[in-house]
Amino acid sequence: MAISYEQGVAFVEGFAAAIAENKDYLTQLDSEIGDADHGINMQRGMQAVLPKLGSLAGTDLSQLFKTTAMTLISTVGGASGPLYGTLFLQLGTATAGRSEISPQEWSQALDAAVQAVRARGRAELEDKTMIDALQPAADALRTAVQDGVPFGDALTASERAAEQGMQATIPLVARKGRASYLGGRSAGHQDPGATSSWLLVRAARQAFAGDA
Amino acid sequence: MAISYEQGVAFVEGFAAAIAENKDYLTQLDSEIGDADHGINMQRGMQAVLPKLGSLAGTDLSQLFKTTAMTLISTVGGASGPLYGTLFLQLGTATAGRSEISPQEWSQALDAAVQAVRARGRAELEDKTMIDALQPAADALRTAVQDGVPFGDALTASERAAEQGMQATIPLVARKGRASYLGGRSAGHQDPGATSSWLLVRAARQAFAGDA
Amino acid sequence: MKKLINSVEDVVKEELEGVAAAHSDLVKVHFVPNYVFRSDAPVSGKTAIVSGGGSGHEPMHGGFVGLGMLDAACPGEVFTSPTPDQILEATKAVDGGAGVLHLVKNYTGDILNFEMAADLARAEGIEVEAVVINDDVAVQDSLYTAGRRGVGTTVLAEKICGAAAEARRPLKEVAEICRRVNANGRSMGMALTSCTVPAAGKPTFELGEQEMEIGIGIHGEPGRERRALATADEIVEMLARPIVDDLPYRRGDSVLAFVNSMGGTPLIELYIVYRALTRLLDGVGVKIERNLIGPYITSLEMAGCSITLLKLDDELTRLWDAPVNTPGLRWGI
Amino acid sequence: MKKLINSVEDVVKEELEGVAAAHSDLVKVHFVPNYVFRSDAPVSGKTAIVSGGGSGHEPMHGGFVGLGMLDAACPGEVFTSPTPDQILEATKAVDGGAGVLHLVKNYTGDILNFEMAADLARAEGIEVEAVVINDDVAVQDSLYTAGRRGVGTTVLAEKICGAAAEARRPLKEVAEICRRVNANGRSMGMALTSCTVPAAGKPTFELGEQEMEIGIGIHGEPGRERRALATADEIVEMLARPIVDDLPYRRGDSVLAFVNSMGGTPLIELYIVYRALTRLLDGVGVKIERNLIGPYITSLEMAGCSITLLKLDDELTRLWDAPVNTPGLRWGI
Ligand SMILES: Nc1ncnc2c1ncn2[C@@H]1O[C@H](COP(=O)(O)OP(=O)(O)O)[C@@H](O)[C@H]1O
Ligand SMILES: Nc1ncnc2c1ncn2[C@@H]1O[C@H](COP(=O)(O)OP(=O)(O)O)[C@@H](O)[C@H]1O
Ligand SMILES: [Mg+2]
Ligand SMILES: [Mg+2]
Ligand SMILES: [Mg+2]
Ligand SMILES: [Mg+2]
Repeated sequence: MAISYEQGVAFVEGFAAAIAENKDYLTQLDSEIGDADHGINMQRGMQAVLPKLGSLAGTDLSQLFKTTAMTLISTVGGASGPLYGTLFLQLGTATAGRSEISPQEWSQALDAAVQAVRARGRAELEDKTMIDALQPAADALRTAVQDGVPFGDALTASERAAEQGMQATIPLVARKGRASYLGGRSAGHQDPGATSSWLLVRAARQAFAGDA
Repeated sequence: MAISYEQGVAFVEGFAAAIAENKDYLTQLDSEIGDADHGINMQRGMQAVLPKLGSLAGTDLSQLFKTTAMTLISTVGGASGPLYGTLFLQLGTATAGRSEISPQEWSQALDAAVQAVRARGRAELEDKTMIDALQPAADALRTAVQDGVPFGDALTASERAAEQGMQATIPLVARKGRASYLGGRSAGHQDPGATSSWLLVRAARQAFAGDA
Repeated sequence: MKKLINSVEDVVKEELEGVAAAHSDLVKVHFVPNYVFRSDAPVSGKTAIVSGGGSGHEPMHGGFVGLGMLDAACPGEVFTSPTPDQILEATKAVDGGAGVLHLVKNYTGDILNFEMAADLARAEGIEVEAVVINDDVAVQDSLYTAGRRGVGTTVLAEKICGAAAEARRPLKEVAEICRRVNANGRSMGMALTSCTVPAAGKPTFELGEQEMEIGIGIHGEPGRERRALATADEIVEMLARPIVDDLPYRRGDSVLAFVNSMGGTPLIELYIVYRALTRLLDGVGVKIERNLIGPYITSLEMAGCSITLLKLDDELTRLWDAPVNTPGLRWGI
Repeated sequence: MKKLINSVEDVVKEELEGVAAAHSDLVKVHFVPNYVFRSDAPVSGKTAIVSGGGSGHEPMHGGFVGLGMLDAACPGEVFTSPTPDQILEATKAVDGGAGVLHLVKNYTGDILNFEMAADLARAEGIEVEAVVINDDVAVQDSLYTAGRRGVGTTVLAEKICGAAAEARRPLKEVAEICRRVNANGRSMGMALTSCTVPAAGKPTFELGEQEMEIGIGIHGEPGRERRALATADEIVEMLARPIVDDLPYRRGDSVLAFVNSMGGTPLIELYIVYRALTRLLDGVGVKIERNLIGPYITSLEMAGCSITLLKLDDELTRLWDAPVNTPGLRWGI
């Protein structure tokens, strides 16, 4: 039981589909505590990624993730562009030359990717950012995989952790990103980036749990 | 039976009161086919006239009307400032040195004043301006006085003519003033200046018909 | 009504106090009667130029007082012509012995008040010439009406005549140049929103989310017609085509293209309008030699724009390029 | 949404096409990746200055490219930071061999994208210094947060550093001057209305007829707090007092006072705000040596204003006065 290149493509395509579906929702969340463009930004980026996937056929997971990263970096802008770009870039580095990886390797790649995003954005847990969804997701996946939980269930646990982390951003007062300018007024609103991160973790579950 | 200096003052004060009362109405009319300031302009002017009346005590009708004229000219601006200023200036000239005048003399003074306004503004009847209220008022007064109609009734006829002239501006397409820029769109709206002119003629009736 | 003001009565007075405080190096402000004048006025031997009109069009006119443009500007109440005594005092204050040009926009109120002031000034022995700007193609011209409004071309005339006067051209020639600018300039404007006269307290007219007014003036009044909201390219077609056809501007003509904000429309949109205008003019073979883009003749906070074209000749171009130093327009110095 | 645009996707592209058509004498525009650059770039031996950020703040930054100010500006989508490749290409295009200053406003997106671009440029052997502007006193500063936003002081820093670079000061010194400007500049802004991001199609927030937002940034986001509508004098007190107390500006200090429109507020109101500011500063004994009044760093069509104070010394004043020739700011030439 492993994650194939095709599943990697399904993951990226699934994330793009989820963003397209939730574009206005993400922008709405960003208009409450940001500048009303998160959905627009992510949509622009992922729509730029899709047409490139075809030409990647026959390459490996690393190429897939790196191409996704470079495309996001050069089309999204904003805070989310470099951050999601960094996340996929690290996934690419962690899967160098591999056309399929094991659940353990995916968990390690995700750990490294989340670490890279934290380093790039200098955000901690509870700063009310995408980290609040990504870190719990990576932690839950690691534990479950280590405990030998079936991969499908591990991915589900990871997704649930991301969702809970996303919901947990609602009461938080933002310390990073635009929302931090609002001070106390940022409390009571769900962080848009944490929401798109949950969509990413969910897309991974949907793509990888296939044969679980 | 004559028009005294006190009645002249009552006329000017009555016009000021009528403007104050109808300020928003006149501005509303001007907002439909002009630039929403006729009531504001006339109010500014007549409120500037009132405090000057006290110091005129002991002078004559000519001083009263000339002071009113100069004050309107120097405080109103817009189209109505010079036009009403010209009207009162001519009333002042026509009553030079007089502390009371006869109904005939008032009718002649009004004729001269309306003529002066027409000369200043180059407006004809049915151009949708104050002339459409002033000219019929002057004509009706002249005829009635010539026919020996009691002065009170003559003033009433003059006021009714002004009111009808004002109402008759509604269907007209403006050829002078701001409303002319609207072309056909100016039809269906009552002219603000014709409306303030009707108030002026009404104020004359109220002030002069006193002992009729 | 949401405005950064203290009281509706004090808007003009306090704005002028702000101007006086901000630009004491360039202009002085006289209060009661109100007028803005060059701090070095009167400039002896120079033709003086006095303009004016209602307030609410800033930077016009007060922002155009200074070297190479106006000698004085007479601001009336918001959208209300100034009074003769304001204009007379300003005329006397800036006359440098070479006479005074009254640069007047064609509105009954402006015409009548400037006429009265000119009569009074001449009675005091000052030579006064008046030139009336009437460039708005939205208004059908006719002998029997008040004629066309004076709009965007006024700004260009003030700059160009100011340069001519600065070059010590005599009053008659400056007036002649002003008539030439008026004869070669045409404008048309549109509104996406109305504006609120402070003393009135509410918008002069109401516009639906999907409506716009085409053929407006600069006093917040409704325009020639109400239309369904359209794209920038379509709007430029509605404004620029009648302008081009009116003079007409012909293949090979060189023009100054002036894209103006009515006050509430930001620069990012003006450049989209300018882009469309360049394409339309390319299509008819008219060359843009110079341009001016920004809020220069406004209707308070109204959203919308106007387009002005001025057919250039070498002299007009030279005068346009000449140095100017005013609060609202500056180059070459 | 009522805007003079053609399609929400093309706003930035078409605006840049308009800029390119309007100002070909001063700037060139490169498309994909998008950046505006001096038509005479690279100026060999001169420190180059590159700034950038989301679009929607016009004339900042593209309107400040030219002699004596920026060498290049990188416009992102509306309110969205530009991407590293835009910044990298612009940096390479204008480097005259003396290194490039990245003048960055403190927003996570701007910081991250400029950081990535700087890394890539350095990898290609270009010397890059980055200075971050964070002057917004509405945001409490702290080690644990993103810190203060970069707002009005950015415009002043671009002008002053541009003059220093034009005078051939080396990169390190230009960067040092930029830090000094940032250290001596403070701003705060307010909104009477929200604004509409074209791609979003509706106002970012809703404000009642009697409400205003105090302590906003420049991205149409709500501010520090919502308050009841107040007079211009009261609003200036709310904005300028925290600014004065923050640095603090002390009796005897000389400042540049910058009163900025958020885009939809017309000049007539800005002068009423400036008047109130002069009175407040008189009260604390701070002298206004220079001023800038108008829409220079905007949030699309938002109505509102911001106030920026910059404490001046002789060098900063000299650099401010030095000639500048850009589409958005021009004097001395
Ligand atoms: N320093 C940071 N670290 C991690 N995530 C961040 C950081 N700053 C912002 N974010 C995330 O980015 C999201 C906003 O993204 P987006 O709206 O696309 O960019 P911008 O804020 O530049 O408009 C926030 O909701 C937050 O989750
Ligand atoms: N040429 C004219 N002759 C006579 N009356 C005129 C003329 N032009 C305008 N008016 C009158 O002036 C009125 C408008 O006055 P007002 O609103 O105070 O001035 P403005 O039009 O300058 O704002 C019009 O309703 C009209 O009756
Ligand atoms: Mg955002
Ligand atoms: Mg009016
Ligand atoms: Mg008026
Ligand atoms: Mg953004």
